[in-house]
Amino acid sequence: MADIIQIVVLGLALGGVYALMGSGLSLVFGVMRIVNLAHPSLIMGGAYVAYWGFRLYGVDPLIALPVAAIILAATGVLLYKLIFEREAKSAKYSEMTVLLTFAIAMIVEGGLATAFTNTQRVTSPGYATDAFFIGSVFIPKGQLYAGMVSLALIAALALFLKYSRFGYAIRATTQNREAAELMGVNVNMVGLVSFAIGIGLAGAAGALVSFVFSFFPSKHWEWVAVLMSLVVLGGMGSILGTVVAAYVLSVLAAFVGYFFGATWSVLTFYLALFVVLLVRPQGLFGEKPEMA
Amino acid sequence: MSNIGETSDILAQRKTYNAGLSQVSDKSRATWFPLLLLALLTALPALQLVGNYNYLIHLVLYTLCYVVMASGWNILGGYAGYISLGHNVFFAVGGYFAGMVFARLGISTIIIAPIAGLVAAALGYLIGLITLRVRGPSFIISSLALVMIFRIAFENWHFVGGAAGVSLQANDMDVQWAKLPYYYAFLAMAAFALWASYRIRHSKFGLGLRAISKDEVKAESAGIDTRFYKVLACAISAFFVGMAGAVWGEYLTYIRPNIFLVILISVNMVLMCILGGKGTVAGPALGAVLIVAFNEFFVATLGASAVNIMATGVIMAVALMFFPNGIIGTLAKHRKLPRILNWD
Amino acid sequence: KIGASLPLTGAFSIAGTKHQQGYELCVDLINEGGGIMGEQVDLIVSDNRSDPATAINQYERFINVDGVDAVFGTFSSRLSFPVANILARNGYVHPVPAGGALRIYTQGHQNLFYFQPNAAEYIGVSLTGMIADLIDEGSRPQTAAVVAADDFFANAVEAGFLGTEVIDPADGSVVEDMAPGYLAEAGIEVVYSEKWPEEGFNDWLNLANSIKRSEADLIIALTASAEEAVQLTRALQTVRAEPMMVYYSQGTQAEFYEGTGDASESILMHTSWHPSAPYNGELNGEPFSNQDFVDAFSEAYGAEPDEDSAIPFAVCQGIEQAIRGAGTTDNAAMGEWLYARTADEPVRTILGRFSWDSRGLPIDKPFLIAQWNGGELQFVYPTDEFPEVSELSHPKDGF
Amino acid sequence: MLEVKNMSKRFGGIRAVDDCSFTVRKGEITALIGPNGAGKTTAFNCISRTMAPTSGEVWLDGERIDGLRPHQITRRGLSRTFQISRNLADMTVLENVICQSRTEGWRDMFRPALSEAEIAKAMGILDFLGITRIAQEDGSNLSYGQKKLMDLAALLMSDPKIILLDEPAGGVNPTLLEEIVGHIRELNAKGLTVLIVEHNMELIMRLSDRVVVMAQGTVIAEGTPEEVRADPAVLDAYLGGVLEAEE
Amino acid sequence: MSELLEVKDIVAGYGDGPAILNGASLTVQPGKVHCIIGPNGAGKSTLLKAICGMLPVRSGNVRFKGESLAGLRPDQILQKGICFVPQERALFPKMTVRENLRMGGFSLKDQSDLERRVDEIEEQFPILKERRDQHAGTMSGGQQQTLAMARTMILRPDIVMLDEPSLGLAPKIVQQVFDIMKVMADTGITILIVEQNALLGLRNADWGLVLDLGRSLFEGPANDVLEDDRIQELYLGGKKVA
Ligand SMILES: Nc1ncnc2c1ncn2[C@@H]1O[C@H](COP(=O)(O)OP(=O)(O)OP(=O)(O)O)[C@@H](O)[C@H]1O
Ligand SMILES: Nc1ncnc2c1ncn2[C@@H]1O[C@H](COP(=O)(O)OP(=O)(O)OP(=O)(O)O)[C@@H](O)[C@H]1O
Ligand SMILES: [Mg+2]
Ligand SMILES: [Mg+2]
Repeated sequence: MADIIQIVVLGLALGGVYALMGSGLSLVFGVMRIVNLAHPSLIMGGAYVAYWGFRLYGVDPLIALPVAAIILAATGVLLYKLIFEREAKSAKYSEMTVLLTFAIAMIVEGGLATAFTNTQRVTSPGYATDAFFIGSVFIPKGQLYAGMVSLALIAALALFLKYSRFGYAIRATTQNREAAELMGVNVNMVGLVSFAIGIGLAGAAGALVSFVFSFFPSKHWEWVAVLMSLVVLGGMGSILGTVVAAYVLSVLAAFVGYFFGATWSVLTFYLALFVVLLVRPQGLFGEKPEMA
Repeated sequence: MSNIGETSDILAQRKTYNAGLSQVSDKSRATWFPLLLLALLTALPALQLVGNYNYLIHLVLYTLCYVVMASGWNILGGYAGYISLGHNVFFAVGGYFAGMVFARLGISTIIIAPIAGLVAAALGYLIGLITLRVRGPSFIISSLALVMIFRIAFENWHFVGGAAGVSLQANDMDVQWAKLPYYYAFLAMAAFALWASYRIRHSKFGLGLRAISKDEVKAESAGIDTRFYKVLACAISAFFVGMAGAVWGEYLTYIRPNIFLVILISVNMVLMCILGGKGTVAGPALGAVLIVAFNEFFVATLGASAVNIMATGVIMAVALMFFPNGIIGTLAKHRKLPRILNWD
Repeated sequence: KIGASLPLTGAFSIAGTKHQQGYELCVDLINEGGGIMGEQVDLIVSDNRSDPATAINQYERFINVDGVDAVFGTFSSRLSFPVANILARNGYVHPVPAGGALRIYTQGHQNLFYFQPNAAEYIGVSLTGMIADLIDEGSRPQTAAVVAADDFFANAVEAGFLGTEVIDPADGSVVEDMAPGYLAEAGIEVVYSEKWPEEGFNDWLNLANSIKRSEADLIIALTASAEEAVQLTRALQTVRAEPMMVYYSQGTQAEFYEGTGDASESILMHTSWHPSAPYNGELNGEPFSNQDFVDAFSEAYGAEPDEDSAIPFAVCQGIEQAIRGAGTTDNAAMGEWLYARTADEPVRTILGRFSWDSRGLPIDKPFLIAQWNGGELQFVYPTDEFPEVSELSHPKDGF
Repeated sequence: MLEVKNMSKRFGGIRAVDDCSFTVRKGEITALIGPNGAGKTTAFNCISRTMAPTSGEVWLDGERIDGLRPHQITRRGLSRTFQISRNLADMTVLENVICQSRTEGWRDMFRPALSEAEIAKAMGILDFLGITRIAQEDGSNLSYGQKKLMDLAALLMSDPKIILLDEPAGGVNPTLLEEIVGHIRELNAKGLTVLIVEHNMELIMRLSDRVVVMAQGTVIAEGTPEEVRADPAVLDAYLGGVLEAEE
Repeated sequence: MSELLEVKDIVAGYGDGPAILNGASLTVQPGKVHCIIGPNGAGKSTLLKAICGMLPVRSGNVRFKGESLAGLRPDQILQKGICFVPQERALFPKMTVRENLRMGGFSLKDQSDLERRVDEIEEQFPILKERRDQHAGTMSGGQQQTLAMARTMILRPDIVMLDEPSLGLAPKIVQQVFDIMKVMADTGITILIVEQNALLGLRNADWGLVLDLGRSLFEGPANDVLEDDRIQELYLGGKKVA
C-alpha cells in the first residue's frame, strides 16, 4: 500500500511541473492557434535566467521566478512583433506557425548554446534534493514547491481568462478574429498580450524546472513531444485539460515505470495519446469539432 | 444623381469588366528541363575518372535520398494536407526490413528496396487508419508521438540490436566506385518519385486529396471516399520513404534507431516541402537541394557549432516569412515562376 | 591536416566539447614545438550533433574534400561504431578515444586503436577487484542494484557485470559470453536491475525510490552521459538512499560535482586518467608527463582538465608518434607501426603505455577507480600502479 | 423515391429533429419549409449522413441508406448543397467543380483529372450559371452569391438523381435567380428529383409540386403549395401573415 | 441635407489583386434607411468592408461626420459609431448567445449598463432569451442572423451596416427584422443595408443605390429605383410585382 501511495505521490509531484510547462503552450495555442514548438526552448531560457541568478547572486529560483517570467514575456513581445504580427493575416497561418516556431526553437537553442555553452546546468537550492517523510512515504520538496507554485499560477491565469474584460477579448479573438475586430477588440493587442503571457509562463516554468531537472540548451527536444502530448490529450487549447492530463499521465507513467520498467514509462505519454485520439479525437476536454 | 444607360449597354460593360478581372493561367512548362537534369545526373559519376569527387557524389546522393523522401511526404503532407512529423517511422521500417534481410540473407537492399517500400506502405496503411482520424495540430503531434513509440520499440527489440543497432557489411568495391550502386539506386528512385508525384497530382485521386486538404466534409459529400483516399495517400507516401530508408541503411553500413528515428529527419522532409512549395511537384526537389546546400554551406563556413543551428533557424524563419507558399508556390502566385521550374 | 568530428551539441555535448579542448591543446603544443616532421598541423573539428549519420558525413568530408592526412576518433560507442566502417573502407587509422563496446572491435576492422584501458565489457572487473583487494570480508557489499541507460556503452558495461551474452544482431552470432558476470563471480547478488531509455527519461525519483527499496548494498549506475549521472544522484539524495557503496560509469567531470555537491561524497567511478597519475608520455619526440599536461591545460583553459580532455590528448599523441614512427602520413604504414608496438616499445601517452591486440584493444591495461571525496576526485585503485593513491572511503555515509 | 422514417436527432437536450417522417416522390420538386431552427438543415445533414441521426431510417430508391457513409450516398445519386457554402480554398473554381465528378474504380482514380471532356462539361455548367469568368479564380475568393452558384455547379457535375438544395436562393440576385429557377425546372423535366429548403415563399409557390412544413423538428403539414399556404398552423408558425402583403 | 457619411470615388481590392471597386460613391443621410443592390460579385460587400476599415482603401476617401476615416482600424471606426454585420455574420461560435450579446458591447466600460442593455435586447428577441446559454455556433442559420442583428444594437451606434440581413430568415422573421430596422431608424440610427432580396429591401428603404461593375450606377429615392424599368430588368428579376 505504501508503495502505491508513494508512486501516486511521485507521479503527482512530477505532474505539477509538467502542468505549468504545458499550460503556457496551451494558452498560446488556444488564443493564437500557434503550436509553439519553441515553448520548451523558451522554458530553457527561463531556466538559464534562474541558473545565473542562483550562481552569481545566490538567488533562490523561486524568487528569481518573476524575473524569469518578465524577461521571457519581453522576449515574447519581441517575437510577436517580429514574426507573428505579420503571420496573423496569412491564410496558411496555423501550419506556418508550426514551422516558424520550430525555427525559433533552433535560434533559441543555438543562441543559448553560444552564450552559455552546452554544459549541463542545474540549480541546487537546499530543498531541491530534500524531501518530507510521512512514515515511509516521502514527498520531494523541490517538486512539491514547484507543483504548488505552478498550480497557483495556473489558477490565477484561469481566473484572469474567465472574469477579466481582457479575458473576454482573448476568448472572442480565439473564436473569430474578424468578428472580434468588429466588436471593437484590438485583436493585435490581444494577440500580443496573450503571447507575452504564454511565454512569460514558459519563463516561470523555466525557473521551476531549473531545480527539478538538469538542463542544457539542446535538451528541449526531449520535452517537446511529452508536452505536446499533454496538450493534445487535454484537448488543444484547454488549459484545464492540459493540467488534468499532466497529472493523470504522470501518475500513470509512474505506475507503468514501477510495474513494467522505467523504459516503458515514457511510452505511457505517447500510447495514452493514441488511445485517447482513437476514442475521443478532440482530447479529454476539447470541444467536439463542428460539422456542417 | 448618376444615371444608367441601356440595358444591353450595361450587359456589354459587365462582360468587359468581368474579362478584366478573370484570371488566365499560365500553362506552359518545360519538360525538357527535368529530363536534361536526369541525363546530367546520370553522367555525373564519370567525374570520378578525372579526380576524387566522392564527396560530391555523396552530397548528390544524399540530396536524391531526400528528394525521394520529400516527394513521398508531399503526397500526404502536401496534397492531402496532413502534415506528418512521423514519416521517419517509414524510413526506419524500410531501413530495418531491408537491412536485416541484407544482414541475414545477403540480398542487396537495392533489390529489396521495392519490397521494403511495400512493407512500409502496409504499415502506413494501418497507421493511417488510426491517426488520420484527427486533423491539424492533433495529427501533427500524434505523428510526433508515433516516432517516439517506434523509437522505444526498436530500442527494445533485441533481434535488431536494440539501441545499439546493427552494422552492415560494406560492399567490396574499390573506394572510387563503391558509392555508385547506391547513387544510381537513389537517382532511379528520385526520378520515379517525381514522376509518380506528377501523375498523382494531376489525377482525380490527387484532386480528391487536395479537396480533402481543404474541407473534408465537403470532399466527402462530393462523393470522395475521404477515409480511403487519405489512408491510400499515407501508404503511397510511406512507400517512397520506406524505399529510401532501405538503401540508405546499406549505404551508411549501419542501422540503428537514432539514425532513422530522429526528429531532424522528418523535420527536414517537412521543411524541404514547405520551403520548395508544398503540394507542388518541383517543390520538394527544390527544397531538398536548397536545404542540403544550406547545411553544407554552414558546415563549410561556420564550422559546426551552436552558431550553425542558430543560422539554420534564421534562414528557415526568413524563408517561411517571405515565401509563405514555398519558393515554387510563391513565385507561381506572382507569376514569376521560371518555366524550367514549372513541373506541375 | 587532421580531421575530427565531435558531438559538440546534443546529448554528448559535454564530453564532446572537452574532447575538442584535448585535441586542440595537443595540436597547439605540437605546432609550438615545430609541428610533425617540420609541418604544422591543421586540425579541423566539426560538430556532428551526437548524430551518427552526420558523423559519417563529416568523416566523408574530411577524407574526400579536406583531404586530411589522418583522423581523430569521435566520442562514445554510439558514434564510433558507424564511423568505424567508413574509416576502415578508406584505409584510415582509426584511433578511438571513446567507444569501448566490444562489438566495435569484433567486426574485423584492421585499423582500430582504442585509447582507453579496455573494452567496456571488461570494466566491471576493476570494481570487483577493488572490492576484493581493499575491503574486509565483513564489510563487503552483498547485494547490488544495477541500473543502466539503454545505451551502446552502458549496455556493454552492464553485460560484463551481469554476465550476459554479447550478440551481433546482424547474424545472431555470439561475440562474447560474459557469463557468469563479475558480480556473480564476486559473490554479490543482484537484487534489482533496471534500464532507462537513451533519451527523454525524466522519472528519476521513481527509479531512485525503487533502488532504495531494493536495499542493495551496492548501487551500480551505468550511462555514457554525465548529465544522467547527476540526475540520478540528486534523486538518490532526495529519497535518502543509504547504500554502502555507489559506482558510476560517468561523473569524473567538474560538472558532476557542481550538480551534485555533497551528494557526490564517496561515489566511485572508473576512469582512464587521473591528474595525479605519474604517467610519462611523449610529445614532439620529447618526454611529456601527465603533470605537464595538467599544467598546459590549466594554462590554456584556466580550468583543471578531466578524463574527457586527457583521452583525446592521448589519441593525438598516439597519432603524432605513429606519423613520426612510420615517417610518413601513409595510413597503412601508420597502422602497421601502431600494431607493431609492444609492452616494451609502446606508444607513450599521458594515459600511460599502449600496445594493442589484433582487435585493436589495449593489452594489459587496467582501468583506474576514482572516488569523489570532499569535492575532489581521488584515485583509489589499483593501489600498486603508482604511489599517489588515496584511501578508499567506505562505507558511503548516505547521500 | 426518398423516404425519411421517424428520424430524430438530438444535440444534448435540444431535439433538432424529432420523429420526423416525409417522402419525396420521384420526378417531383418537393419543398421543405419551416421557421428558423425547425431542423431542416439538420434533416439534410442526417439524410446525407454528414451527421449521424440519433434514430430513424432513410430510404433511397428502396434501399436503406442511413448506415452508409456520405460519399456512398453521393455515389448512389443523392447530392446536396450546404446552407453556408463550403468551398475549397487554393483550388480554382473549375477544380472545385470537377472535384465533384464521379470516379469509378482504381483506373479512373489515377486518370488525369482535368481531361478535355471534364473541362468541357464543367465549363458548360459554369457558363450556364453565368460564372465562367471566375473559372480560374481561387474558390475562396468569391462573393457570397458566387459561392452559392459554384456549389450548385459542382452539384450538377456529379449527375445526381436527386438533389437536396439548402437555401439556394439566399443571397442570389433576383435576375439570376430567375435563370436558376428556369434551369432547375428544366432539370426536373428531365427527371431530376429535387428537395429544396427555401425561405423565399414566392419561389416555393412557383417551383414546387409539393410542400412539407417542419416546425420544431417535426412535420406539421404536407400538401400542395396552395393547401399549405391556406393551413392556419403554417401561417401561424411560419408565414406570419406576410404572404398577404406580398400579393 | 447634411451628410453623415460620404464615400467618394473609392478604389479598393483584396491583397494585391485587381481593384474590385473602381470609384464607388455613396452618401448617407442621418436617420434614413439606405439599401444597396446589385448583381452577385458586384462589390457590395467589398464596399461595406472598405468603409468599416477591414479593407484598405486605395484611393478616394471616406468621411464620417466630416472626418476622414482613412487608416483607422476597425475597432477605432467602431468607436466612432459605425457598426458592421458582415455577410458571414461574425458570431463567436463557442460563446453562448448571451456572451455574444455582451461582446457586442465590448467597448462599453460600464458593466451594469451593458447588462441592462443586453437584458433589453433579450426582451425584444424572445428566441435569444430562450437560447441564452446555447453556443452560437450550434444555432440555426436564421437564429444566428437574429443574434448578429440584435448584437449591433447594444452599442447604439450612429450607423449600422448590415450585409444581407434577411439572408436565410423565415418570412415571419424577415418582416420583424425590417420592422426593427424601422424602429432603429426612428430612434435616429442610420441604416445601410445590402440586399439581394431587392424588392423587400427597397420597399423598406428610403434611399436606394445600385452598385455594379465596381461603381455606383444609380442613386436615388428608393421608390425611383423600384420604378425604373431597366433596373427592374437588370437587377430585380424583371417582373414588376409592386
Ligand atoms: N451542432 C449543433 N449542436 C447543437 N444544436 C444544434 C446543432 N445544429 C443545429 N442545432 C439546433 O438544432 C435546431 C435545428 O437547426 P437547423 O439548422 O436544422 O434549423 P433550420 O431548419 O435549418 O433553420 P434555418 O432555416 O434557420 O436554417 C436549432 O434549434 C439549432 O439550434
Ligand atoms: N477575399 C477575397 N479575395 C479576393 N477576391 C475577393 C474576395 N472576396 C471577394 N472577392 C472578389 O470580389 C468581387 C466582389 O465581391 P463582393 O463580395 O463584394 O460581391 P457582392 O457584391 O457582395 O456579391 P454578393 O451579392 O454575391 O454577395 C468578386 O468578384 C470576388 O471574386
Ligand atoms: Mg438551415
Ligand atoms: Mg456580398
